Parts: sequence; structure tokens; C-alpha cells
Amino acid sequence: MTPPPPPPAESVAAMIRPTPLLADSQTNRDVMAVFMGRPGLGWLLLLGLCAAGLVTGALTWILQIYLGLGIAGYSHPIFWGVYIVTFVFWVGIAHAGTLISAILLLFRAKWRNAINRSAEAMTIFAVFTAQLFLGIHVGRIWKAYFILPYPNQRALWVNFKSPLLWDTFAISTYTLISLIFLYVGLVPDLAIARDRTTGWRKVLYGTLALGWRGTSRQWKAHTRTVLHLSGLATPLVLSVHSVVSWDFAVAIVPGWHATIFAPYFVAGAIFSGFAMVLTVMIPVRRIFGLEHIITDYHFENMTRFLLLTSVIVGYAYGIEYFIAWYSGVEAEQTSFWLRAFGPYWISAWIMIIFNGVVPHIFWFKRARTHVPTIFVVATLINIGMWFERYVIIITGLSREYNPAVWGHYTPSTAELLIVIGSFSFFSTAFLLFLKLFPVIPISEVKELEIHARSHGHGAAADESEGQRLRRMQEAH
Amino acid sequence: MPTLVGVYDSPQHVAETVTRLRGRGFAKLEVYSPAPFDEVEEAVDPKPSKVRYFTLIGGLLGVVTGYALTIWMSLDWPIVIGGKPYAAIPAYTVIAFELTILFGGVFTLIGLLVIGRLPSVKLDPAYSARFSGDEFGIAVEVPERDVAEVDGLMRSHHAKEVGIVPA
Amino acid sequence: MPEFDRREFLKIVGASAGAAATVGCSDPVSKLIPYVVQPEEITPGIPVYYASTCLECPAACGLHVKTREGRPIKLEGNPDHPVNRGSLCARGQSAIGRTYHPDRFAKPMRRGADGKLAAIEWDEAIALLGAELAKAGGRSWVLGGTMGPTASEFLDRWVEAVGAGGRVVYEPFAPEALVGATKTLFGVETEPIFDLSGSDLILDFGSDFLETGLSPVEHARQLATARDAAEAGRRATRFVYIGPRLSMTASNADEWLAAKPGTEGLLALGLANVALRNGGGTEAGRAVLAPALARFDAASVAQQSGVPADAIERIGKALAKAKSPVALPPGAALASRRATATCGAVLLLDWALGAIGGAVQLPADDGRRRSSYRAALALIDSMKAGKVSVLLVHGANPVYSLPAAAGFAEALEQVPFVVSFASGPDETTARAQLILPDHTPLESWGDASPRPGVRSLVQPTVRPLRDTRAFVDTLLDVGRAMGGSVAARMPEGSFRTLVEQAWTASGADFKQLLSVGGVFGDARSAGISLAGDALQLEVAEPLLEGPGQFMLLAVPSPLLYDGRGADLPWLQEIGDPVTKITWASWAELSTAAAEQLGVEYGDVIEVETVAGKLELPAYPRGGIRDDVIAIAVGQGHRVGRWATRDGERRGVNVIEALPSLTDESGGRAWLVAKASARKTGGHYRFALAQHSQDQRGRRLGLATPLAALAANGHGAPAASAAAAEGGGHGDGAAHGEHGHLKDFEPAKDSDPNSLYRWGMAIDMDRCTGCSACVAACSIENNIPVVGEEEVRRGRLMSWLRIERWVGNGSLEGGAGLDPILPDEPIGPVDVRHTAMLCQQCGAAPCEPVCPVIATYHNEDGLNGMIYNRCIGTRYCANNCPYKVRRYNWYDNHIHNWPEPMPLMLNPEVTVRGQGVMEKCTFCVQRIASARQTAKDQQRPIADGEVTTACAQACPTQAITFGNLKDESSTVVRKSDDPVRGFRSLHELNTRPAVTYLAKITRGPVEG
Amino acid sequence: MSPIQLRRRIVEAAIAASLAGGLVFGLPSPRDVSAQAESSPAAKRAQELAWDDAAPGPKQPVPFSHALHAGQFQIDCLYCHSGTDRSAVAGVPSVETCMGCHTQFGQDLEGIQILKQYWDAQEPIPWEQIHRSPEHVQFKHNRHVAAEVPCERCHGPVGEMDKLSLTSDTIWWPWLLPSKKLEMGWCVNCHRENQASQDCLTCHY
Repeated sequence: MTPPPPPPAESVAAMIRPTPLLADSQTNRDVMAVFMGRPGLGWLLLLGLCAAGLVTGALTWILQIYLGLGIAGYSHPIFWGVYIVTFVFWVGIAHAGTLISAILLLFRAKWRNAINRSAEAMTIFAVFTAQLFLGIHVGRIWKAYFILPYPNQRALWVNFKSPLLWDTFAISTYTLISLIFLYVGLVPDLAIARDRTTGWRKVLYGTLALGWRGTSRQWKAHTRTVLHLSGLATPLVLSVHSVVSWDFAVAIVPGWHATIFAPYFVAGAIFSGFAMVLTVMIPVRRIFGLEHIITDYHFENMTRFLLLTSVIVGYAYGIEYFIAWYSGVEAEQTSFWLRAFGPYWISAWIMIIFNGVVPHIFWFKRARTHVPTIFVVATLINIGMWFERYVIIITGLSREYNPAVWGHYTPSTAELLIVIGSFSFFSTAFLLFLKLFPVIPISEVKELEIHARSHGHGAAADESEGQRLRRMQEAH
Repeated sequence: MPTLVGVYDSPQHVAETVTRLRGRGFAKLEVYSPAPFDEVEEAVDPKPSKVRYFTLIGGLLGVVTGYALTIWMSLDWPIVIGGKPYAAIPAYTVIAFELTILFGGVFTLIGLLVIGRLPSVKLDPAYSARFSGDEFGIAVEVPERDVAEVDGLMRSHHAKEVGIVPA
Repeated sequence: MPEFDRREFLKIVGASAGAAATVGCSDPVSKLIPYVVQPEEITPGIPVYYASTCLECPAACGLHVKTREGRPIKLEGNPDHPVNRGSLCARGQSAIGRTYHPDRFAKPMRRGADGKLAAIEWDEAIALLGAELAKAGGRSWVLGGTMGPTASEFLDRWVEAVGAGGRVVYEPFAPEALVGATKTLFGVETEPIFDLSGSDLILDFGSDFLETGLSPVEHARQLATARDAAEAGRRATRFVYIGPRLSMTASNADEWLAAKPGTEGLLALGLANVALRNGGGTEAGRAVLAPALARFDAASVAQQSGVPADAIERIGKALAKAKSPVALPPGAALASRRATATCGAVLLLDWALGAIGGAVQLPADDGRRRSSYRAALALIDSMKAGKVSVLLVHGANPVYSLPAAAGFAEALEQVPFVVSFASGPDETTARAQLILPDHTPLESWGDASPRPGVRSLVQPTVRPLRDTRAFVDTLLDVGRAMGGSVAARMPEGSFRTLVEQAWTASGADFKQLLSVGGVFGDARSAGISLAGDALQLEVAEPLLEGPGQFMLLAVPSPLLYDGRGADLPWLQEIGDPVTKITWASWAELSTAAAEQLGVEYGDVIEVETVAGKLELPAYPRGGIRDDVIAIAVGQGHRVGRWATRDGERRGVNVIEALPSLTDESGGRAWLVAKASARKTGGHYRFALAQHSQDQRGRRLGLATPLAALAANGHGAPAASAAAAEGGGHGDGAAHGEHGHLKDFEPAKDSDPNSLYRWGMAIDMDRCTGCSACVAACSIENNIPVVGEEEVRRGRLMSWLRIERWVGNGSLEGGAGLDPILPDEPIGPVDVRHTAMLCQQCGAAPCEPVCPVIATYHNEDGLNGMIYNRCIGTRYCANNCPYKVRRYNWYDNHIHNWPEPMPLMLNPEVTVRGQGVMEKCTFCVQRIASARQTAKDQQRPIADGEVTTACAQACPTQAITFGNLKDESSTVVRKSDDPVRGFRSLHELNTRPAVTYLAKITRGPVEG
Repeated sequence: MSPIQLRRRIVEAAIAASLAGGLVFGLPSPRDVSAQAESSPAAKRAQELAWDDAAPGPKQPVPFSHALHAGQFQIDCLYCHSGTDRSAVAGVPSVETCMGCHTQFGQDLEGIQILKQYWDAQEPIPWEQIHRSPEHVQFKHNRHVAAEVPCERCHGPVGEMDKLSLTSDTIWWPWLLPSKKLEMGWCVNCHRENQASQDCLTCHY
């Protein structure tokens, strides 16, 4: 056999030219269409609305820094209010991303692929929003750097015994690890985008892709990295909300001082995180026509999680009351009694009904597969979970040990504007992310695709992309 | 030495080709794939990735830093807080734990960068945007005299196209 | 931190040399302004104390004015002064604010043609007044409050010299009826002097002697002495309060008899009758009175007064048995048109029981001018008749404090030239043509004579902040300006010369007198005998005007007094000792009456009398008779920065609803009207200093029965502290088993190398709830006043509060936003006052939660709070079970401390800025300065060498501060009380340094 | 006579003696000593230096030279800054204190004429503050004087400075961070070196 003559150099150059998009992988094209396409009117309106909310919130914050926290509704026994409520809420939301990415990865639940990117992005933005609230909450933000244990001219360190310092470490770690997690996952997709864009986007993606080429050595390291990061992130995700719960559990406030808080808060965080992913992804899927990638099957799986965590959270509500009664401590009993029947009874019942009762609708398959129902329930859970934190913080503080200093709290307009601003901040960030980065992890979806193709699960011609994916995911 | 680039559609074919090439002693090869595939990675380098050592070292460093930082800082200016000992190990465990994770994570990322030779400013000459589509590529450095043989080998293992990058 | 605080002082050091204009223009912190001539006694940074006298009420307590660099920064009691012995009430503490009041008149003011006041020069003003006086001659009159002897004597001479018509002394709460009764009964026109300290049965017929009565600080001390727990085994002094309302004084009684107001005299005679019949009282008493009193039998008196006959019998018998009983006559609130007879009846009871000459002294009359309401009314009549051309008003605010029915305001319209000597604007200056601002007492010379035998000096402690002149100096100048014979009759020199002459007439050394503060002697009764017509007193039920279901009780406010305290922000912001309401008026009515009117807490009601209508929110409570509506005097001002709500009236002035009537001796009658009430539909949210007075059985304020004390307190082996600290769960005893309470030694909660563990013992049995400590703390520690709206939000800044607990409380209620209103039954009183301040815990929950170590446990056992390190997470405050940490929601000092108030800031305490937490640190600045002295002398700080501002101010010495490591210290001795000692919320294991001594419940008087 | 008064007398005597001494050895007649003696060139030079714009530190309203008074004349710091050993606050001399000497000495100097203007107007001299601790620091001068901390430890070599300025004295912590003079770490360092209190409440309350 005579070897064929080597092809001329020109032909190689032609061969490794960028593939025209038409000939590109279908997944690439689908996902890139989402973030490369011209922004629609809806997106622009939404962005404008969110930006307006963001600006209002930011101005209110500036005013608050200038005048003092007095413009918030705080009173003497209630030193923590809506800011900390919303902080805990966002930390809770931040849990879905890592949970979906890390824990489900460890459990090899491949159905996560379609949603993990958006969940991770949500995590990042939620953590950022949460961290904003730490700044909004403190009285002297211009001295907030005191909390960092850096060498300073005062020769002073910080108090590592304080749950707030644990918080600082846990949240910073969580932010960094989540960022790394998101970024590591993004790198191959950024390389895809780099190869298919021109102009400023090419510069942006090219820079961020770090020269990723998809060599087997890179992929191997990448897979291990993601796996190890998952291994680290799983205990981290559990620790972060445990630490946040210790802000309360370590204190001696009746209604806060409970050993159940860590698991209770973690379950609550997963619960609210999944609810938020659903609340966000249902409209996104519809707007961008991603039904073939994010399928009802994904939603159904998530409702199962909602059901599970709702049961845990509901159990925790019950057990809190039981322990309060069983402890025989009058202050504890009074606190819990007044939680349900005191001045804040509305909040308490919103919490119990929205979080503990409503999700039970997901015992029914029909509810699990009916997207509007899922959307409504998920939204109610978001509201319920915000009120859960409100109930814990406000009712706990308003009826403490000394009845001489019982008090009342009503959020002020300034507080509400800042809270709205925080939601706007989150939404703005997410909207921009949708238009800048691949919201679906392309490589991971493609991995399944190619596997299916080369292992003979070849697609029937009439089978839709979504059905195919779904089948593949179920096969895994 | 020139580099031959074969384009493939299926990871199995890539794996087979790589095994053959390595069997023939062409060790300086690079495989580009749009997604990770165990069989390909196995064929290129059967040894487990070294990222794990980065993670381990990072984690250990983190836990040590966590305790050292907290205990040292508490003792540098000892102040009684809430009647607790200066160095309150249970409280500091939280910090140590978080730093374990933090350092572990950061070191893992460093591991990825080091092992994956990232970041790199210039892409390989053999790299093509096709490989971030859904095609695979094998780039192998071969001496001038073996070009024809390798070309044939690739084509015989279902290479769609084979090109050459001159040295 | 704001930049205008301590350093500003140094700046103004120079200003006191008269150069304020030159130093005011530059950056206050970058210049060092020394004195031009440094006064000999002043070393910058070292406080100087001057002895002076408090002129806030006629009790005239002695002062030690603490000054720094020539500025008074705190008023403290003069320990040598017989009236107050080193303590000072809330009103006295707050009086410092008068000098630094931002609205003081800067110069003499004259009302122009446009009706507005404009500043004029002193020479002009004096010439003007002189001319007017010369013109008016006998048609000019002087109306004013009580004055010191020197000024009063001078004024009399001056009135004569300028040929004025006369002078009327007007003091709203003057005990005119009491003096009248004394004169009727014993023929001496004098104020009786009561000494409760040796009594074993005290009957208060509504004098409210702990709040506004004759000499509150002194009587509080005497009561505490009489009931000293250490003596409880030997002398079980009982205190019975007779009055329509459970006032602050009544809250400290052992038993409360809710007599119908105005029937105190009947009750006194009824009790005298029972006592004498049962062999009590003196021989003479029995001989003279017994037959006359026969008609005052228990049954009929019970029927008239509403006090059960068996209670009258029981207490009467107790009076008979008591070794040294004493009865105090009613105060202003209960002064009806028969007040003289009522007071007489009570004095008669005292006489019958042999208290006159013992616990009650009737010294000879010192001949000083007394307040006369009748004379004031006569003056108003001549004003109305156009017979007065010039009226000089000084030391009083008659437009506010005289009933509208008296027509003073209309009468003023008839006076062409009204001159006021007030140092700041009030309702009267608003109607004056000329204002010649007086110095405040801290800027002025003067003297006072609270009672025969005691004379007290007033000396200036600061250069006048404004261009003001002492009243007497102004009069001197006016006299001299009038020229001729008038000028010739003016004495040489100034007011200071007059004072010095008066005080050195007997050859005393003036400097010596100034350093002591006065002459403190004693005056005792001399040869008192009952006048023949003493039994002619018409003791009967009160005469009340108008229809209505209720009797209207106008109660002197414990804090605002007759309204003169209303523009001192501290007094507005300290909660009323009973209701804990701040910055407002309220109508107290019984729970039953409220229910009948369909009124709930905070609902606005309209109270109508023959004289007028008042609209104000209701405060339903257990502790008041069903047929009484009580409204405190003092609010409802139309003028004043803090006295009004941004120019609108703050609350109501109850005086406007009172007819203008006098008692038999011409004194002012306050209990004069019936009232009807109806719901208006409005609602008002009170700004409370304490949410709920129901402690729900929690271990905040415990009580122990006297029996437990007698059994364990003396000789018996000390029970373990832990066991003694049980209880609090319903039975009211400080006994019980609480295995989970961890025992600890507070003394060990400090560095082993430190000599100190600062601690406190607070005796709840001594605490009367008067809140003097609260005011002292605020002023010592630069605590800002935040205003009503902020208090309503719970943002009160006070580091120390008096919690009023009614009994052990119950588990009912609490579901609403309103506080749980206490049920205060008639009969045995169980009200406990807990001074709640930072407990300086050994295992403080606040410390570990602070991320930046802004709060920590210091080597001397203090819970330090480092303001400049605080970033304001407020976690510490959440975690403080006592809730004694306060947070600066705003830059309070900037918002609420207008110039020149920052001058009264204590330079030794950092002013806290926006966003930081603050709290009590046991006056660490005082500890620090005591440490300076001790270190200089190379010895430890001795017991008693340093005390906190609260402990220092306390009239009953309920608070003891000291070193728990010093075995011999008073605080250790007090804290080691095995029966009464307990620690607040001890079950939380916070290891507090404050030991509370449980209130002793002595139970009802036994017959 | 109190120790302070005694000290004043001694200092006054010493200054008079040193000036008189200078005069005895050759300069104008002794009669001029008290009233109209011409000041030494050193004093004039010191005044110039005290207002030298090139030198660091703020320009004071009066060209007062510490080098002349504290250095050359060796006047004890506490003579003018009296009370510093008794009070937390360092005493800034009153105009009267200055005039105590300067009714006799240095009449021909520009600075003394400025001083006299203040005195005649009975106005305080608005000195520029150089050493300033923040409001929340309760620094106690007397404690440091009692502990025999030399004034120069914080105020620098005052006796060598005509124009006063905040001299630098930076300490470096083991973690290689500088603490400048009057910053907290600088205070703490000295407290540690001398086993003085490190309790926060010592300085902050």
C-alpha cells in the first residue's frame, strides 16, 4: 500500500477554518441564539424596570447612610429587620445553584445539566444581593472594613467567636467557590462562543475562555476539577446556611435559640432556592423557547424536591412548637404562642400555609406536570420563605425576656424601597447574564448528545430534540 | 516536525486511533474534543488527573490556616469575650472549615490551570473551531517520513479529513 | 464621631474671657485656645465643684455644681446639706438645662408696635422701666414666685422705695392650707416639718411626699431609713397610703386605701377616734379629743370616704399600738375648698398620737413672705378694674399656671405695661411688653431657706451665657435710674454685695460659707399647744363644682411639677413613674370606668367640667378609684421648644378645666370640679418608656415576705444564694428550688491580677421609682434626648430605666401591640421598681456576638463598650436579655442638641455618633478618674471613693456601687443577702455583677 | 508655696541670671537688663526660623520658638504647660503666662510685639494644634508624666525645633505594617513595651 501523498498546506489551512455556523452543532446554535440574538422588547422593558428599581433602591440607601438607620422601621428591641430578613432570604436562594450543580453532580443526576448554569448564575447574583444587605444593615458602613482580619495599624484583630464573622467567612467562601464553580463550567462554553463571534464579544469571550482548546488533558483536569469542586461545595452549601442559622441559634433570643435551626435552615434554603429557580426559569424557558432543552421533566423533578423539602420545613415548624412547649420555659412558650396569635399572626400563617401546606399539591402528578401551577406554587413558596425569616426575626425579637422592652416593628418605606431595589439588582444581573453568557451548559448537553449519537441511540428523524434529550437523560 | 490533524465524528474512533498511534510510538499527540469523553482521555493518558493533589494540599493548608489564624489572632491581644477562653476551638472550627473549603477550591482551580496549561494566549495551530462544535480532532506530531503512514492510519479509523500543519 | 464635642470646650475656654467672637470662626478642632488669664482655681481638665442650691422647687436641695473649664456640666447633691444629703431628684438634675437652653433671651426684649419682640440694650430697657414705674407710682405691682430671704427682703424694700402698689407671692403648689391649718390649730403660722425616719407607722393622706410633696428627696430618704431592711426584724415600719389614686408614692406603700378625694380629713378623724378609743395617743389627746371625735365612728366615716369600716378599725388600732406613728396631710392634688379643715384634721390626728413635737416639728414662724392665692386673685381683680399700670412678673408663669377661670390673661390685657423677668420664653413673656431676662440660678447669686434653721447659698458657677442680669441687679439699676429719692434708697453694690452682707452680718466668713453651701441648723417646735377653737374645723366632704360622674383630680407631675419642667427635654423623656408615658398628657381612669365609657387604652376622651373641656387620651388602670379622672399638671404649653409639639400644644393643661376657687384660708383649691367624660373616637399612641408592667412571672423583680426576712435574716445560717433566688413563679416569694441555676461568684469574673470587680447592689425595697438616677445618668453620660416620635418607636436612649412591675404578673395578654395594663387592686400594694441597667455580666451574651470586639469583658469586670470600634451590626443588643443597649439610629446630638447645649456635655465621655451602640459602663469615666488619684497615691481605690451617677443621685441610696473583690465593701455586704439577693434572669447564666435585693412585701397593717 | 510656684520662681531666677550673666560679660550696662535690653541675635534668628515657611508644620500666630525656650533657656516644659502633671489635658499657657516674662524680656522682638497686641486686646492666642488625638481617645497627660514618659517620646525633640511640627515616628509591626505617630498601633506598641494597660477602656469610654 502506497501512502497517499500528503495534502498541500493550503488545504490544511482551509480545513481548520472556522466552521460556518450553518454546519455547526444544533445545541451550539440553539443556545447561542439565546444570548446572541437581538434583545427583544420584553427583555428591554424588563431591564428598564429593574434598572429603575435598582436606582431607586441605591438612592434610598445613600439617603439612609447620610441620615442614619433611623429612616428604617427599627425600634428598640427589634434591632434586626427587613434587611436581615432579606439577607437570609437571598442566602437561601443562593443555595439552589450549588445544590443542583454540586450535589446532583455527585449523585450523577444528569437531568441537572439543563438547569445548572442558570441556577449557578442565580446563586452568584443571590449571594451578591445578600452581601449587599450586610452593608445596608450595618450602622457604620464606612467602618465595615473593621470586620476583616487584616493586619492594621490599630494592632487589632477581630472576634472569631462571633457568628457574624463565621458568616463573613462562610459567605465569602461560598461566593468565591460558587464563582469558581460557575466559571470553570463556563470556560468550555466561552471557548465555543469565542470561536463563533466577532468584535467585542470575541475579545470578551476569548479573554474569559483563557485559551481553552478542549484537549483531552484539559477535559480530564476539568472533569476532575468539577468533581472536586462539587465535593467541596456540597459540605459548603450545607455549612453556609447552617452558619447563617447560627446567627440566630447561637443567640439567646427566645424563638431563635434552637438546635434544630441548622438543618431546618438548610432545608428551607434548598426549598426556597428551587422555588426561585422555577420562578425564574419558567418565564425564561417560555421567552427564549428553550422547551426542548429545559423540559417538563426537569420541572417535575424539581417539584419533587420542593415536596420533600416542604415536608422537612413543615416538620421543623411543628417541632419548634413542640420543643417550646416541652421545654417548659415560659419565655419560649410565650414567644411561640405570640408568633401564631400575636401581632404578627398574618406573617406566621403565610409562612405555615405557603411553605407547609400549599406544596403538598405536588403529591399529584397532574400538579407536578402543569407548568402554570408550578409557577404559582413556586412563587407562593418564595413569598412564604421570605415571611419565614420575617417571622423568626421579628417575632423573636419583639417578645423577649423582659416585657418592659417588648416592642413593635413595621417596615418603613425606605426599607421596602431598598428591598425592592435588591430584587431589581438580582433581576438586572440575571437579565444581563442571559444576554451575555450561555444560560445552558452547552458542553454538558453536547456530551450527552454525542454519547447518544455514537452509542447507537441515534436520533430518529422525526424525534424532536427535546424528546431525544429527555430520553437520553432518562437513560442515564 | 509537521503535525497531522485528523477530524473525527465519534469519540470511539478517536480513542481507537489514539491507542493505535500511541502503540506506534507517536506520543506527542493532542486530542481536541467538544466535550469530555472518558474513553478518549483513557486512551491519551490512563493515569488519573493530578488535580486531586492540589485539592488535598489546598484543603490541608486551609484547615491549618484556619486554626492558626484564629488562635494566633486571639492570643496576639488576648481579650476576654463572654467569659470564654481566648482560643475557643469550637467557634474557630467554623472558620477552619470554611477556609478548608476555600483553599481547597482555589487550589483546585489553580490545579486546573496548571494542568490544563491555562491560560494560554495563542491557540494551537492545529486547533479548529470545529472542535468546539461537535467534531473531534487528533493532532499528532510525526516525523516527515511517517506522514503518509499516519495519514493512512487516521483515515482507516474513520477520520473524516486529515490535514497537515508543516513544522 | 461628631466633631463638636469635647474639644469644643477647650475652644470656649478662651471664650469665657470674653472673646467668643474671635474664636468662633475657625475650624474648632485645629486651634488651641488658651485663657488670656487663667483663673487661679481652674486647671483645664480638672473639674471644680461649687456649692450652691437647687431652686427648682421650694424644697431647696443643696448642690455641688461640677464645672469643667468654667462650665457647669452636672448638678450633684451636696452631701452636707440636711435636705438632700448628697442626692438630687430628676428635676434638680435636669435643671442644668435651663442655663444651656437654646431659646433663652439673648438680651432685653421690647415689644414693638408690630407686636413682635425686638432686642434692645440694657440701659434703654432700664430707663424705660424706670420711666414707666415713675409714671405708674402706686399702680405698679410685682407678682412672682418664692424667693430667697435676701432677694425677698430686698424686693420688699424696693417696692416701698419705688412707691409701687405692692407685691404678691404666687406659687402654684404652695402648702397654704397646711399653713392655715397650723395657724388655726396651734396658733403658729409655719410649715410643719415632717421627719419620717423614726416612725413605725406612716399614714400618707395623699401628700405624695415622694414626688411633689413637701420635700421629696428628704422624705424619700427618711422613708428608706424608717423601713431599712436591716432593721426590719426589730421595727416593721408600715406605710399606708390614703388617696384616690395609686400614685408613685402610693406604689411604695404597704397598703393603699382608696379614699374618696377630699374625705381625708374625715378619715383622719375617724382613725383618731378608733386609735384613741383603743388606748392609743397621748393623755391630752384622749382627754381633749375623744368626746369630740365620737361622731366620727368607723361606719359613718366609711360611708363617706369609701374606705371599708374594718380597714378603719384595723388601722386605727394599729395607730394605737404604734410607738411612733405619723400622718402626712394631703398635697395640692387633694386640696379641696375645705383643704384647711382637711389638713387640720390630719394635724389633729398627729397631735392626738403625740407626733407633734416628735415626727412633726412646728418651728416658730420665720416671718418670710408666703404665697397667697387670695392675694393673687385680688391683684387680678384690680388689674381687671384697670387699677394696675405696670406689672412685674418674675419667677412664675401665671398665664399658664393660673386657671383660665381666674381671668389672668384677660386681666393682663388691661395692664398697659407688663414686664417679665423670665430668662426664656413662656406663656407670660408672650404677653409682656418688656422682658428683662434674669440669670439662671447657675449664673446668679442668691440664697434660699427651705425651712427654719436651714439657709442655703446660691453662687454663680458660670459666666452668664447670654446678656442677662440678675433680677435683683436689674431692680437696683432701675431704682438708680429713677434718680432722686428712689435712687438714694437703693443700697450700695450689687446683688452679690447684698447677699454677702446678709450672710456675713453675724460675722461669718463668706468664703467659708460658700465652700460649705450655707448654714445648716435645726429648728424644733417650741411650746406647742392646741388652740381653743381647734375643734371648730369644718371637716366634711369636699365641695365640688358642676355636674358629672367623675371627680377631676389635677395631679402635680412628679417630673414636670407645675409645668416648669416641661421645656427641659430630659423631664419630658423620662417616663412618668407610674404610667411610663413620655411627652404627653393622659387621663387616668379606672378599668371599670373605661369599660363603662367604652374606652380603651389610648382612646381619646373629652373631659368636661364647668370651667372647660379637655381632649386627651385615656390610660385605663387598676390603681384609681372608679369615680375619679386624674390628669397630671404640667403639659399643654403654648410656648417652648420641647414643651410644645413644634409650636402646637403638647397635651392638655388641666388647669384650664378647673374653676378658680380658694380654700378656707385663701389657699388655692385644686380639687374643685366634677367632670363628665365621653369617647371622641380618636386614638393616640402613647410613647412609652416601658412597654408592659406585667413581668409574666419572670425573674426580673422579685419580692419576699417580711416573714421570710425575719426567719432567715438574722442569726440564722445563710441559705445558699441559689436557693434564695428561686421563686418568681407565682407565689411572690424569693424562695424555691431551681436546680438549673448555676451558682457563681461575681467577684471571680475579672482578671485574677486585677484588684477590682466592679459591682452593684440595687435594693428594690428602697427604690421608689422616682427616676432621679435616670436623669443623673443621662446628664453624666451625654445621653441624647430623642423626642416623642422616636420614643414611640422604642428608640429611647436612656442607659438606665426604672421598670415598674405590678406583682409577679400573669401569663395573660400580650397578643396585641398595646402594653398589658396592670391590675392594681386596692389593699396590699405590690409594686416593684427595678432599676435596669447594664448588668456587666461575667458571661455576657452581647460580647461573643460582636464581630469586631467593640464590646468585651475588661480586667476589672466591666462590660466595656468601645464606641469607636462599633460598626453597628446591633447583634449585641439583640442578644442582651436585659435590653439595656441603646443604638444611635441618627446623629442624635446633632439633631437634638441645639447650641449651646453641647456646652453641657461631659468632656470625659465620648459623644456617640450615628450608627453606634452605647450602654452603661458603671460610669467608667468616674472609675478612671478615681484611679488617677489612687495611682498617684499608690494605693487601691477605696470603698466609697468612686460611685456611679445613678447611685450618687439616689435619694434612698437604693443603689450601692463598689468593688466585689473587696470583702469589706458595702456592696459585698449588701450583695451577700441570703434571703433577698437575686440576679435578674439568672437562669440564663449571664453571671451579672448586679445583685438585686428583693422588695419586701410587708403586707397589710395589722390591727 | 506649692511645688509649681516654687518651680516657677526658680525658672524665672534662672532666666534672669543667664541673661544677666551674658550682659555682665561685656554687653551693655546692667541697668538695661530688665527693661530695654536688646535681644540676642540668637533670639531673633529663632523667631525667623519659627516663621520659616520652608520648615514643616503650620505657621503659628506668634513666632514662638521652642528651641529657644525649651532648648537654649532650658525652661521646664511644665513651667508653661502647667497642669500637665495633674490633669488629663495639657495646659496651653495663658497669655498672662507669656506676659509674665515678656513684660521684661524681648520687647524689641517682633513676636513679643504681636504677643503684646493680644495681651492689650485681652484676646487669647489662637495657636494651631499640632498633636491631636481623636475625640474618642481619653488620653491622660498626667498619667504619662507620672510614669516618667519624657515629653519628647510623643512630641518629638521640641527643644531643637524652632517651628513645631508633628515629627514622624513610625513603628513597624512584625506583620510589616506601619503605625504612624498618634495612630492607635503606635500607642499600643509603647503600652506593650512598658507593660502599661492594654485594656480598651483605659483610653476609650
